[in-house]
Amino acid sequence: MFPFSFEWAWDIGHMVFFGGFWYAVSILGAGMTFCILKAAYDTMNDSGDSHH
Amino acid sequence: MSEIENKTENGSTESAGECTTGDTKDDKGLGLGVIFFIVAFVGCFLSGTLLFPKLLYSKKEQPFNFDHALHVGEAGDCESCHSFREDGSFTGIPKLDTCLDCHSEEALGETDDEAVFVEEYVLEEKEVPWYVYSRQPDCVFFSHAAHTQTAGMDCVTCHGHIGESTSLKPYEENRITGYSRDIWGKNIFGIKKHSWDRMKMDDCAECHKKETGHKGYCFQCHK
Amino acid sequence: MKVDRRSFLGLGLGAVAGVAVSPIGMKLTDDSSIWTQNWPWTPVPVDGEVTYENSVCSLCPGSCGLSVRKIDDRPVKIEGLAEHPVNDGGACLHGIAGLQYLYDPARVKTPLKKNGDKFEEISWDDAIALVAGKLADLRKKGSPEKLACIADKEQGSVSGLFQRLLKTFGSPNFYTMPSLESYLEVTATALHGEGMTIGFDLENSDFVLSFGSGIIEGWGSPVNCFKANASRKARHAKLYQIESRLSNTAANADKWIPVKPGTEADLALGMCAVILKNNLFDGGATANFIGGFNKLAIMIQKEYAPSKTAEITGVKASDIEKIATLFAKAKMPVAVFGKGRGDGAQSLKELAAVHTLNCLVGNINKKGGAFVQLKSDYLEFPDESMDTIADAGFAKNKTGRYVNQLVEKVNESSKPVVEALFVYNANPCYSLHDSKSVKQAIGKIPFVVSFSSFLDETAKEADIVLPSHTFLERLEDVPSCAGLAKSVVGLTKPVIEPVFDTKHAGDAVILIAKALEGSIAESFEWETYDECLESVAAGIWDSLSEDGYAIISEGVPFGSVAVNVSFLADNPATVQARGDYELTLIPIDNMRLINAGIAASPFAIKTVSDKVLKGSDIVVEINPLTAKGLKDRGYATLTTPTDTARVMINLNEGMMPGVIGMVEGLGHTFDNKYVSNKGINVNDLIGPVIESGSGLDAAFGIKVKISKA
Amino acid sequence: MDSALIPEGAKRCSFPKFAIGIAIVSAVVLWGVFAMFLCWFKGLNQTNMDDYYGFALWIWADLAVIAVGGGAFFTGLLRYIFKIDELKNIINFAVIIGFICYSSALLILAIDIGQPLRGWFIFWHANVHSMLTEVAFCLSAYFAVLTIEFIPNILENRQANKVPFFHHLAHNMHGVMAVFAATGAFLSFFHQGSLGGVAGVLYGRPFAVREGLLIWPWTFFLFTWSAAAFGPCFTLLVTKITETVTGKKLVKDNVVHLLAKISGWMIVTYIIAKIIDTIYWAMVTAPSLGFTLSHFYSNNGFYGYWILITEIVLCGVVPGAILIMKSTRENPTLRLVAIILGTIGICLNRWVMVLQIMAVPVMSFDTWALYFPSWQEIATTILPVAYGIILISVAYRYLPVFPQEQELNTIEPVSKTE
Amino acid sequence: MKQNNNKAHKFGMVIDLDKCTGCGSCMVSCMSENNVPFKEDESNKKDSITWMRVYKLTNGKSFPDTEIVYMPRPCQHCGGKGDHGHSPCVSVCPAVATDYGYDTGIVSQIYTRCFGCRYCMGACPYHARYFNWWDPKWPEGMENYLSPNVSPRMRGVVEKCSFCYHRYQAARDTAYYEGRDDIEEHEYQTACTTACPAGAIVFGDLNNPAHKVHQIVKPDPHPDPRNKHVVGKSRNPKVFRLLERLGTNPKVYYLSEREWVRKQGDNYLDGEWDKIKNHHGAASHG
Repeated sequence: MFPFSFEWAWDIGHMVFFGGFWYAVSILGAGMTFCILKAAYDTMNDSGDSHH
Repeated sequence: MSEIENKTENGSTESAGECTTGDTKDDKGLGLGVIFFIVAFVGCFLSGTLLFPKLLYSKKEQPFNFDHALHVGEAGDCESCHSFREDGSFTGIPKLDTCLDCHSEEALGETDDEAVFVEEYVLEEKEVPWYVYSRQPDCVFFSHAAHTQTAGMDCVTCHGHIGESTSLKPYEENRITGYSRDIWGKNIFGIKKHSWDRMKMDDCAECHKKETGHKGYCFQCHK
Repeated sequence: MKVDRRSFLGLGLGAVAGVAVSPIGMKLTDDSSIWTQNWPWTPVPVDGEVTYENSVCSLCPGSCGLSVRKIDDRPVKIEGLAEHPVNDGGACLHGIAGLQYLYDPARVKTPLKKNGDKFEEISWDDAIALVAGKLADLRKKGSPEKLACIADKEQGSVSGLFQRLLKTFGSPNFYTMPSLESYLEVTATALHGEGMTIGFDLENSDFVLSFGSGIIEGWGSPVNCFKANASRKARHAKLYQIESRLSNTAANADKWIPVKPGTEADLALGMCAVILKNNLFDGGATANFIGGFNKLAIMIQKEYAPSKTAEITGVKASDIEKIATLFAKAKMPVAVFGKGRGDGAQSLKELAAVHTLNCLVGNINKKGGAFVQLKSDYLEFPDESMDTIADAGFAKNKTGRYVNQLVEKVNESSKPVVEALFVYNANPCYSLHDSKSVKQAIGKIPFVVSFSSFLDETAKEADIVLPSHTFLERLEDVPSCAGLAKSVVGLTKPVIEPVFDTKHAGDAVILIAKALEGSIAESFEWETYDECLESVAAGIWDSLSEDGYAIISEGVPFGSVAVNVSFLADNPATVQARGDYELTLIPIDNMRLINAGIAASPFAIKTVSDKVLKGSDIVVEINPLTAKGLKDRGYATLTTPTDTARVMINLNEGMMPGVIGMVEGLGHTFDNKYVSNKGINVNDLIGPVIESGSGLDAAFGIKVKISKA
Repeated sequence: MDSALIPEGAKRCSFPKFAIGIAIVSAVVLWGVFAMFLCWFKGLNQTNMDDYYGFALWIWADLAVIAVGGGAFFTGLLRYIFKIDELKNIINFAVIIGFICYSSALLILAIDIGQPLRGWFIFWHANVHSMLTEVAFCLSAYFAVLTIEFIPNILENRQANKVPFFHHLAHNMHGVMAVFAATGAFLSFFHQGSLGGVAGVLYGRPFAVREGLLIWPWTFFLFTWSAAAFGPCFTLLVTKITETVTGKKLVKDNVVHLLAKISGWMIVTYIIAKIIDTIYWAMVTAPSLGFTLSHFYSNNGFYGYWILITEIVLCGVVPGAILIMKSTRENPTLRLVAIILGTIGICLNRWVMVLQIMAVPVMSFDTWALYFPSWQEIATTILPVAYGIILISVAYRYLPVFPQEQELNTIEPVSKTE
Repeated sequence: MKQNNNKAHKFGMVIDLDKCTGCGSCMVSCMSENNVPFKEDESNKKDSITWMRVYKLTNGKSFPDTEIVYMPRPCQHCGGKGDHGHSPCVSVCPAVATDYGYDTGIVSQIYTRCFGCRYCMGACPYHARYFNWWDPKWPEGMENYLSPNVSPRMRGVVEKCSFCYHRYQAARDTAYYEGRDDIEEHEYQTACTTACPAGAIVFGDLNNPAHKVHQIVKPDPHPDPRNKHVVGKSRNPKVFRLLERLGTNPKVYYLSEREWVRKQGDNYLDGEWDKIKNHHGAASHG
């Protein structure tokens, strides 16, 4: 799963498979991090009535 | 989550909303939250790192102390006691018979430990129930011959400088797995500095990869 | 500073984050999976030094050499011993599974005494004193002949000790269970004279004509026979199998000749007729015939002409002629008898008829033929000292000729004909026909002592059980005399200290003898059995102890022997199966089961096909033509004149129509869930049929009715 | 009692009535949970699986729920990537159904493996050449996507949405949902396919093996395509059931018709591909290994040609035809028949691709293996259904799942509670 | 190390079905060598663990033309398509709990790695893989005969024949200790081979022309011209492999004089056998 785990090999199979996987995971991670941070920012800067 | 409760309690959702917004601006409250966060974080992290291993491992004292340094001095080398059998298998911890090659019912030295050895084991003809620090689980096959005879490795690479020790450290057993702590390594994060700090599969594989170019197939190390 | 919810939130989040960053999660995940890899209830075998010890198997008369692998003091694996004269490397599954007998928790762990319906544990001293006391009473009453003993065999020192005890006690009533050896002797005695026995040179014969002998199903010395059979192709030798079922031997043979069950004797005589008619016999050999060769020749030609034989046996006349001719013209032919394993019921007519084929073609004591010679006796017991009671008792007639007659007499008589019975290495309550009546007979005997390692069917009926060592815990001579061309004695050696509080049966006998005092004790001068063996086997002891075996005789015996044909010349009647039903039930021998006293091991039972045993149901083989409405894997009820049983059906094209086959060796009732209460004992369904003239139980099967259950 | 949580303006049944309904279904859940613990503590001997039937009811259930859960990824793909805006009215529900399906699949997998505590080895010691590894990775990653897609809907709960952070979070997540949906579609494509690959790569099993493109056997593509085709059928079916149970119209007809039409065309294209695949396999692949088609459909008590015909014609061609024709598609009864048949068809396909593969003898002297699941297997397979019912009920009651609900069910103002 | 090189072993087996008596010694020897457990009822053969299973084959004819033959079936240690090491079971294992040893040709495994998904069992057409549906339990005291050379498997994992790899390890240990490079043919023999009373099983290195197994099988090093996935077809017309056409490339070969037995080794369309039956590796390469 990781380059340091026992089964890892720097071969095409691992790179394609885990390339795809980590790519997807990082998009999800980045997307969620963005949303959460932005939500926190929005909450901080909320005037309190913009949405109510 | 707590906000929801709060609002429900208050009944009036509108006012509760305002109240919450007001709280957000309360720097003191936030500061306290942060302090609590940090305290809890540090507390839990430290207990996970320091206290947890104490709980996870039980300490067991060896039947009596054994002075490796002294014995190596007398016998010459590791192989004198930790020997191979004729079929190439490894004896591991010596049996009482091996000890009796030198020892007898008369103590050779003057230590209390030897007195215990003679009285409780030699005279009773009982094997010493040593705890083995480097005992691998049942699923592991390990050929000492392949490593020391053919590959020419020394004992220290895996076992460290136990041969130079004068006393035996307590044996620490993982309460869940029953493994010796030396397999995972002293460091709870699994970080190692020396080749003998850890005896997990990855450590075998690392060396195999380096020395043979291949980590090996299942049965090479498993049975 | 106000501690509010937010603080708690901070505390909670901090704790979660702190734990998450700490190694707890990673370590617990790893450790929990490692825990599953080392479940405390999964045993971890202890490692140690590997050593090998040689011994000999005594589970069957085959007497194969064994190599026992040990880890320190612990035997862990049994294998065949390479270069042993009997088996040279291979071993049968029962021997290999020997350790399952050794460590079986169902073994009798200490002497037992029956109290009402239950057994209670007693000490060895008490047990021996009790047995000796009962026997002493019997002697005091002046009827020592009412002590009987049933053992597995006559040969060997332990059997010798039992015989010696009976003799010095004053009883002629020593019996053995029917076995291939006993039939070989019965045949040899009838045809060649007292003290002779027969062996077959299967390893060298180029034409083996087997009358139902399970050459690869446990007949004789199984592994030796397997090897002889396996080398057949390389030797260009042929095997013709005459049998009513496509057994493994039949399947492996060059030709399978299906025959109506129980007519093998007629077929053999039919073949004799062809040989006689076409002058294919060996003139020189027939010169040795005594007891009326001409009478025999005339009778055979008259009664067993091919067409007539064909009618009786169901084998085509042309086939009979062809096979008889092939047999007579082969260079080194041998006709083999003893159906199945050779230890089931056999008629002397069949044994003699088949052996007459050997005698006719003149292959006696020739390479690849049948070897007729004196029984080897390698043991030399010192002379017994007999007191007057012993002399008087021993001089009396035996209660019955064979064990089945003993059983019959006990059951028939209102007075106790047997007051005390020893049973050693035998399980008559399981192995003899109509086991119910055998149990009844044993029950009538006031004092029964069993020398068994297991609480088997007979031991359960005993009053005292004196548990004996398994073959892995004892020293003993094991003669191999199961129809082999050579005669070998092996030495079983203890490979481990006794696991339970058991004794060598030989030691137990010596202790009983000593407790009986007087002349009996004098006849047992040895302190231990081991000492006894070394002295009585002194002639071969060096070889036994050094090589683990001693070869008593090897190679083609010298000289010709007389052939007495008087038994056959009278044309004794062929034994018929009991009952009036349409179909015939025959027992099947299966290499993976044991039909002697002991049950097959859990491993052996595990290998048994689900077409033999399914759950606790026994599966019978039947030809689809005979089965009529019965479905494969369906249930049916078998009814014989003796008993009825519920069975599962296996439609099998390898079964002769009209015949139903049921495996032997199932239906044990030991207290061992891995091997017992599986299927039924075929001997429950078959009643004995005594052959007039020989006195043998010759019930090859029984008539049976089958109906849907 | 719980009115503060119910979406504003929505009418829901009384809480006691709701609670009783939930309690009844919960009893079923408990039964399943009991069976699940039996399997965990006593091991898989609680099932009727054996060495011939190592893959059985559970794997079928896994494949089936994932296939019918395919409606989520496909609807998401259409809504967020192809911008078919009408589908926003059903996307929430499709996501919830998908969430239920995938969480159920993961739960069943956790019961199905012999060593649940070592289940993480599939990730840690991954063998990238195994289709099952691909399944595990994509499945869990896609489950994460579904969770992400589900979260905004949860945060739209009347009370949750009042928390500014949650409100903003939901808002922001909506904003980047297309990215998540695209990732989800990518992951879904691979795991639906690799589930097909699980069977297709078994070259020791002539009933399963297929040729293919590079490392992917044809079943890889067929599975993806069929999940996309039949998934929406299931979404529509559950919507229909929900409408029936609640007695309310929840999604407008034009939305239903659109999704049905898309599904119909997908089914038709899929079934053509499936027929070609079947013919090629029957005429070329299997015979090259020494098997005739009849070998796979005779000499046993269950698997006959009927299963092939039912799967392809009755539950493939027929629903496809109904859904592509406007007149039949817009006939509520026929449409219902079609989506039911379609759902059965996809489940039957997964059954064949798991259980029949195990049943067919391969060695010439081997025999057909038939099997009937134990009650523990059945209970744990029903468990997710019951759990799904509960989750849908709760979601429907407390979340604004159907944007068109209020419009379609103009109701008298709700009296203020408490 | 990825590909078979000349130095690598390729351990294989040839079983003479004409010699096999169906006695079951191989099964029991295997079970006792490898700590295989047993349970109360083993008559359901679909959940009974016997690494070596002996099948009974019949020619399907009716009395009295019926014939039977016994076929012992250990793990076939498939080399996979083209003999590249992608055995049906190895390539599907999601956790690399089983792999192909390119140095021995043995399909090896780690029981403690297996998490019991059973995909390998689904992939194996020979039913050579067995799942531990139950905890292995020995009657009290019987665990004393367990061998330390093979670890007992826990409930919930798959196991199979290993060609007694521990015997190979032990032989190699001796060789290492004695300073030898390699082991002799007789030093490494499986438990079933040594147990067989009929001598029907021959075991050794298929790559080594000095070994008996090579001499009987005469494996064709070239791919079968009719099926490029098949490598190592025997050039002995009496020798066949099970399901050879699938391209699994087993290392267990069978020998029989009887045509009907050889035919049952694989599946054939009507009339196909008559065309194919005399076609052997040697024919295509002279």
